[in-house]
Amino acid sequence: MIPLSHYLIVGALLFAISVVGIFLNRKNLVIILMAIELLLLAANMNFVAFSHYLGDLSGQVFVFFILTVAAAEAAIGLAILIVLFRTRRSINVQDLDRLQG
Amino acid sequence: MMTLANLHLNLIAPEIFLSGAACLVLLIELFIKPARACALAWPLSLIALLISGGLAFGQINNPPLIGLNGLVISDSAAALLRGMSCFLAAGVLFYAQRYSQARDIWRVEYLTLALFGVVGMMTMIGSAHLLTLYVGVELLALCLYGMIAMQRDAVQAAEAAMKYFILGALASGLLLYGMSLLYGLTGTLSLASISANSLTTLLPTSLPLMLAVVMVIAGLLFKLGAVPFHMWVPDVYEGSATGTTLYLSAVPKLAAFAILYRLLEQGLGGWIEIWQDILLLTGIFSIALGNVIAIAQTSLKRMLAYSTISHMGFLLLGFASATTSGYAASMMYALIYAITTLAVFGVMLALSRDGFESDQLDDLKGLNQRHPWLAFLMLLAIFSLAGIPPTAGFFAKLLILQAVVEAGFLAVVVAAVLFAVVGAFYYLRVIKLMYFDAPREDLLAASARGYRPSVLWVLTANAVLVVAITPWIGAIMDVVSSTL
Amino acid sequence: MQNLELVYLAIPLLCLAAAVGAGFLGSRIGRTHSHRVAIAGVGSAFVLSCWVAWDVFHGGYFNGPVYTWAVSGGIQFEIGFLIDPLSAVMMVIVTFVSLMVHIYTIGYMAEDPGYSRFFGYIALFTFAMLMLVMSNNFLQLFFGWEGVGLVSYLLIGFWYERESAVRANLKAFLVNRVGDFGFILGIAAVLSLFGTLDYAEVFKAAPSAKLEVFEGPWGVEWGAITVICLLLFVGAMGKSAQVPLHVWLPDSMEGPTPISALIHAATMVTAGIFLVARMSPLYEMSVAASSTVLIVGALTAFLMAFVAVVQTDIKRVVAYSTLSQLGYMTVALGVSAYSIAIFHLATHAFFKALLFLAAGSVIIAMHHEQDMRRMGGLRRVMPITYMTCLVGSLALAGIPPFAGFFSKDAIIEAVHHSSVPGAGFAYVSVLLGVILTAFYSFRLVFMAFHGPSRVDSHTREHLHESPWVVTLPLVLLAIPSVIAGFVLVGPVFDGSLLRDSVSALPVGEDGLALTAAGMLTHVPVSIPFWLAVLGIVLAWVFYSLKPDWPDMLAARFNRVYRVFLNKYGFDELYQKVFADGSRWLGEQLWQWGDRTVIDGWLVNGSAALVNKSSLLVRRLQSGFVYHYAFAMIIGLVGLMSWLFFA
Amino acid sequence: MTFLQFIFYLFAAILIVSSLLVVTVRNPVRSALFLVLAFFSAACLWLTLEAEFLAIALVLVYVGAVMVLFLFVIMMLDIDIAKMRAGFTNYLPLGLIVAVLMAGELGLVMFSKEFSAESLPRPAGQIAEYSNTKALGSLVYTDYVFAFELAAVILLVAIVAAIALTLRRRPVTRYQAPEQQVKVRKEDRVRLVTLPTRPEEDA
Amino acid sequence: MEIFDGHLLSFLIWAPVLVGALVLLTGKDRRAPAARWIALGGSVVTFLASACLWARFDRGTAQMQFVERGDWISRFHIEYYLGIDGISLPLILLTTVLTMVVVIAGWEVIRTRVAQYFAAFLIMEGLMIGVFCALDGILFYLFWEAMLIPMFLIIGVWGGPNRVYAAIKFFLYTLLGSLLMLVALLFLYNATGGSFDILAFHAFPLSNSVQTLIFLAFFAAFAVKVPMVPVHTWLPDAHVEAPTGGSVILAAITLKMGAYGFLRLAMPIAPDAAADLAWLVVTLSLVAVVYIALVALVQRDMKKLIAYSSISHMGFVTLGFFVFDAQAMEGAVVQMISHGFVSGAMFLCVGVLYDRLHSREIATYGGVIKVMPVFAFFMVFFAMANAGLPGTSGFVGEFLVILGTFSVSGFYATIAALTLIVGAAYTLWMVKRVVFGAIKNTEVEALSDLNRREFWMLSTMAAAVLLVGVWPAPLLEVMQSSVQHLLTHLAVTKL
Repeated sequence: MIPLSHYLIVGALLFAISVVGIFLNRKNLVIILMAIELLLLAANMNFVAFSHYLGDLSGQVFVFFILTVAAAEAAIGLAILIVLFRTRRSINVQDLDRLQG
Repeated sequence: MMTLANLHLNLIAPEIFLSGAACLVLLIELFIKPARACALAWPLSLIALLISGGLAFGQINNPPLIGLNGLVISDSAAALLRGMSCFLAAGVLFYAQRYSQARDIWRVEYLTLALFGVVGMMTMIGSAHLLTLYVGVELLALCLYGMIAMQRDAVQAAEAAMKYFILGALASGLLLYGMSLLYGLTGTLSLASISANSLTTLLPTSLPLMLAVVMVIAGLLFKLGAVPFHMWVPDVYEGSATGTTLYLSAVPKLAAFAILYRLLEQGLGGWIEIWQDILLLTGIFSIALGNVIAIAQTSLKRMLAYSTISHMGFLLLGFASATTSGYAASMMYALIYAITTLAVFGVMLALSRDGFESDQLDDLKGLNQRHPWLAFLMLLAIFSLAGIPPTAGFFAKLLILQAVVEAGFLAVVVAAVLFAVVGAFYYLRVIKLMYFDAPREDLLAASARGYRPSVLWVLTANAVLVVAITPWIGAIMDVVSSTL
Repeated sequence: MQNLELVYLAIPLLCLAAAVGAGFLGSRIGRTHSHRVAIAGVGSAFVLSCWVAWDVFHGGYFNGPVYTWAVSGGIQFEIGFLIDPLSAVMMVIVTFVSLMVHIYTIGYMAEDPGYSRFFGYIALFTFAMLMLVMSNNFLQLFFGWEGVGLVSYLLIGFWYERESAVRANLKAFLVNRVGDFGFILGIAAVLSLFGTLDYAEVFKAAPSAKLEVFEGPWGVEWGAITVICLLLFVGAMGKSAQVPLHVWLPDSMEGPTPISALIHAATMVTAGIFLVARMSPLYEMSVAASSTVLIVGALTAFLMAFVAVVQTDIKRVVAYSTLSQLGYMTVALGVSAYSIAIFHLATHAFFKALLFLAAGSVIIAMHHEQDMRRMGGLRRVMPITYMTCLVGSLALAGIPPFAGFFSKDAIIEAVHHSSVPGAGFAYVSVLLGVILTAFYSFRLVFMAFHGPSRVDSHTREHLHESPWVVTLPLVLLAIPSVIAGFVLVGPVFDGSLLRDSVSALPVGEDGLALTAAGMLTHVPVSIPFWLAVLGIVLAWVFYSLKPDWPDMLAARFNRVYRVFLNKYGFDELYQKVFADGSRWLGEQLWQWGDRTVIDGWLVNGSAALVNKSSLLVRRLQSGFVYHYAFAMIIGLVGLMSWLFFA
Repeated sequence: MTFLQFIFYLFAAILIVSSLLVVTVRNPVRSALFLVLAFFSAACLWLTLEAEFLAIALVLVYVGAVMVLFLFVIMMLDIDIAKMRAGFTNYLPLGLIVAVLMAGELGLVMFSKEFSAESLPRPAGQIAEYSNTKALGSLVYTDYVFAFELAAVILLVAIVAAIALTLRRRPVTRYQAPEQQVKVRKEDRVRLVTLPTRPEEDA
Repeated sequence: MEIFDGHLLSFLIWAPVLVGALVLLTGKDRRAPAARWIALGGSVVTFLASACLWARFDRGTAQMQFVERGDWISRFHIEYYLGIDGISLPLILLTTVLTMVVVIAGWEVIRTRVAQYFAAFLIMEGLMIGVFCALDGILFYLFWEAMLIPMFLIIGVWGGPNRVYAAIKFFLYTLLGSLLMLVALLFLYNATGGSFDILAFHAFPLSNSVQTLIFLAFFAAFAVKVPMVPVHTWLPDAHVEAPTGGSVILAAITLKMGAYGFLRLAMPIAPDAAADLAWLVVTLSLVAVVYIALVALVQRDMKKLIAYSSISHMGFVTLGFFVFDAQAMEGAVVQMISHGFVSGAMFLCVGVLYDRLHSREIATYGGVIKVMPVFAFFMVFFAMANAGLPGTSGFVGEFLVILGTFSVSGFYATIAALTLIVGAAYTLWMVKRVVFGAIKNTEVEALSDLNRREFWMLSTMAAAVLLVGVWPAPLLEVMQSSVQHLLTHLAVTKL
């Protein structure tokens, strides 16, 4: 049998990887967006696991909405990315430094 | 058995109305040329916001009621905050019109997003369930991303939107992760049921609970812009078009307070031990950091951003006292802050013209000689932000401090007031620029008005309100605290 | 006795009215009317004073309030009058001399643009002085005290365009303030000891308070009465220009001569003497205080006499002589011969006013030339001035039967018989003083009026006797200078003059003649008399017979001469230590304390610190989104760790 | 090791490795593809948790839609990958410390007794007729109907925002004018021309 | 009459504020005459109302009079609670008189933004009166702080070249102190179980350590305002840079607010701490008297000199408070009033010169008496009052304070009495260099004497100074029972 904690560990690892991915990535905004998707996946993993072990479907419902939102977020994120690329001709994270101080 | 009656759809009447109005606004472009669509969409939006605000206010004395299968709660606080959010948003759109039009972001889509954003806020305010809360947060966030990026030709706007988006997604990831743990620990997503767990099994010393609470709070603090989740605030404030900045600085604070209240008080109220210290700590750090960095700013918007961080610190302190008066004080603070910010940005918007942003501190030089009345209104608003009597801002701070003292955190209060003195310095600098300095030549020459007369009247009412409510502040406070 | 309260009230108020009339309205009513108003006011005050004096000498006495100035802490502070022989004598002297000076001024100041202002001032002075002497309590005493100080300040600086004059008046005020510093503390001490400021009550309570002490810092205990007496005496020293607070008086000669006569010779400077005499019941209870008074007086008496010897400015000679004579009076106070002190005060008032006015007369004639070395032989052109001046000098030198003889001789006798510690020193001092007094007075007479004329030709053509308004007061003052001693000596000695208003030791029990006649018969065996004669002879030798000797001596004993000429260096010392010193200290405190430490380090420093940290912290806001995310994560991990492990 | 366990560990390993690769590889296209792999593995894990609908949805929504969008954008932007240097090294130590610290704390939580097998045992499998999709569906359309509507709004917002942000009206391009199309009357489109009948000439 | 008395204080506070708002509405400088006349009217009416207050005040009791009380922020029991006793009454009168004078003083001198100028002063008048009337802690604080805004503007807008630094320093200094006071008030609110009633604070027992903390918090606020060494450095800057009217109000009234705070809040609320820490306050006061006087001696700027002299004089006030003696305390209150008139008048005098030559440097002037005899008369008169000459109001306070202090400690009194010397030194030295002497330059020679407006403005002040000096009995009578009551209260330990 697979104990709950194993699923949670997977979720936690995903969480950690995505977080590290967000702040260690210096090159590409797209990858940051992908890391965000991983972050949401980590939460989803938890929800699904808990839902199963609690025998309660509301967790899965939550995941359903997270997926929806994540899709919407990805759409808007990519749209912003395109706008950014059009104005800046770059999606390098390090070029994103006009606003500071 | 689910029936329409026990759904209590009337609880979300403002949301429904506003969503409908937003769709209507969106459709306008189908019938009218894009260039002129806003001429109709704008008043329509304003009216819709006012009506929906009115609808929300209509529920103010209703007994607390949970509806829509436990997803939505409607109590007096919700009614008040929803109503105010609508009115504030109306104010924002009212002030921003001329400015945004000149910058080619004044489009039907923009208005639609603004309206849907308000729907998101109202959802947050009325959430009785983690899911509603999350969806509301995301709805608002997505609208804001869209609104910021709407200024497509501006490099800064895109950058601000991108940063906001990335950090916002990170924050909502944290929030979600925390929620998932909460769900795992309590087996429920309903705030009321979560709260019930505190009475039985779950002790505040439980590590998973702590983690869950920290994660959730991190998500909330991000929305408020409190240290250390504040980094987006200055960049986004500065990068966005001023009208959008106003929208995102003034309006969502009420919702942010509301989710803080819903989640921490109504959901995690049994585990005060965990979150009280966190809020105190982040609160005091926000005050310190916000006030200190604001001093070095040259951009008015950026300065106000840092000032916002410190204000959110005060809000958190009040909340951290974890008493009814503390919550009431925080709510008052959010309301007064929002109204005052509206006035400050209103003046900024009124001053800006085509190609001139009026968002640098130097742009205010000698304002008293150029536009004495606007300068006076700005003065009132700035003193209110600084918390100098007799402005409402003072009472906001007073109530917060009172609550914190009552809760016994005297040292925190002393630290807070010391940093408030630091903060007073940069507010005074604004006054100094307006009143003591001579205007720049180029500004003096170009005296064309950037505002309509009607804006001036509303602006006057708005700014004077900051002082004029002083005699009735007690009554207002009574109303506010009675809602909690 | 009839009720004279209104009269009492009228006396000072008439002067005040005169002051307001002449001073404020002077420019409206014109010069003539100004002096008429002033003279009318002061004249009637004089007449009323005489009435009051007459009444007092027939047993009249009054002690009562005019109005309650304030009530504070349960203590009534009142403005009120005490009319007893002492105040009556003072009132007469003050109003008389003042009247003389008023009349004199018409001539002396005839050309001056500040004519009516001047009348305003001296009438105001008369008012303040009357308030001082008529007071029945310490508060009002202080009022008058400061009032005369103020007018003195204004009058010394009357010619405000002269730098030296405004320097002198500031100096006078400040030195007097040093005295007032003691005085006000003395008053405070009186109040805290007795709970009242009323003379009568204080004196009544004094005997029972003899053993009271004040706790000083570090637990030292001071005899209360001694402290009070000493503090009050500091005040008296300031006003009566006793060493070391004498430095202002010579400089005050910058003022017009009439006020030198009125204020800096006859009346104001004797306020200190009056004060101690008034306080005699207290001084009687403290030997230490009396001894201090005695020694200070003795020092003043002979030290200042030496200085007078080397002065060449005619007014300064008289000024230093005044200092010396005030020393005599103080000596008398020190040996408890209060009535004699007042006696000398009275006679001195007449003859010193006379001398000043005479000097003034000379100065007018000389077109404001004051250096005696440029005078000489004036006796022929100014006979009246000469005669009156001679009378004054004789009186000052103490030649019988002039007024000065009686009073001064009485003082010397009193010192001789005193057993107060320091009396021996004082006796030698006053005897030495006698020679010097006679010497410098006649030095003045010889240098100014005798010998060949050293006046420059231009002035010589205009030399003439002064007008009658100038000479009349001279003559009127000469009369009491001659007879006052003779007339008053009896009442003074038998106590009928001052009765119980001073606590007098009956002097002359052991052999001192008690009457004028007795004193006169005593003359041939009187040491002071012969010393005075010696002084005059010396003066004659040096300044008439062998006019080149003084310079020779001066050259021979240059160092001593310089000491006298430099007035013992008091001025330089004070200038260096107090004036420059406090300014230096102030500058240091300002630059270091205020500007550098408080403003520089604390205020601007903390502001700069905030600013610096602001600039530093804002660099955290690097603009890079990964930094922002990192900050969030660190914050999260930090919070988590804090919760987990704390 | 049961089959279920094998499946779990296999896909868990794939999931972790591929997600690590997502954030480390240089080429964003490869990142996207690894992300697809990660999602696919996650879907498989969810299947072990009897969340069939979500597993399918994950694959459909992500692999089918979101990842295609990502790839589309990556291709469209035509990013010069050579210029994109990895800048991992600078902050790696600090980043790793934080990551380790966080992982440690997370581990501490995951192994706590609240989540232990004793307190939350694995429930028995569902009965055969049980349909995860149906159950979810009935929940979503009843209890969570408000959230469902809101999700619709979110999607609408996403559409509006994405279009408004990216749609450019180039002056050279010819667009449809929907408002004109809607308002069009037949008079605008069809001109009835009354042609004169041609006279028979060759008669 | 009931209604009249019942709202007199409110009238005094709000009438000037409303008139100020009205003045503000006249707007542009072309309507300046209207602004001036409305302002003058407002200030005169307020003065008359305060005269009513004086006339109808019951001198026999230490109870609060003309009390107005009503709920305001009921949730926190913040009340609109006004009332005056014998200590506040003279200060109110001082405020109304000086506002009138200041309005006259600014009549034609202020040429730019006239309406704003007069409005600021009137609004400030109302707020200052509010400080002296408030019996609710928060209300007190409200007026206390609100006063900063108009003053800040007055210094900053119409001030001298270094006005920005001065204005901000003034504001922040005061704010820092007063925020600590706010914390103390909040603490007291919770300690007393929910009341901001100052009189309830007076009666509430507190432990020694709490009293010490509270006292120190209040001390921070009031010491800055008074100001006491070493937190005095805002004052010279503010005074120097402020326009004449601002300097007058600053010196004459706002400093008194600090001293008043000691009497109304710090001392009666924490009497034991006040007694324990009296040594500190007395020491600082004495330092102020001597140190500051020495600093004043070397000032080259007339306003700075007077500013430093103000600090020194206020040292007397705090000294008088903290020797706990009736005479000293009454003397201190009289000193407050007197200093209000005297320093105000001194600043007006400097203003008169400044308006003509636009220099405050002592060195610019010399021999002014020759060309401005009437002015010189006033200048010398006020200088003498500043030096504490008997017959002027300056004497009464100093005298009583020294008397009272001596009965407590001869040593303190001795140091305090040094002011007689140094105080006279710096004041008269300035007078000597400015008024007397030969005419310095052609500019001085061209000076014209006081015009009618200036004459009346200075005459009013002179009359007040003289009246209080010659007959302080009515003034003392008014405060007698209140001071007595306060001392009795202070004598009883709260522990």
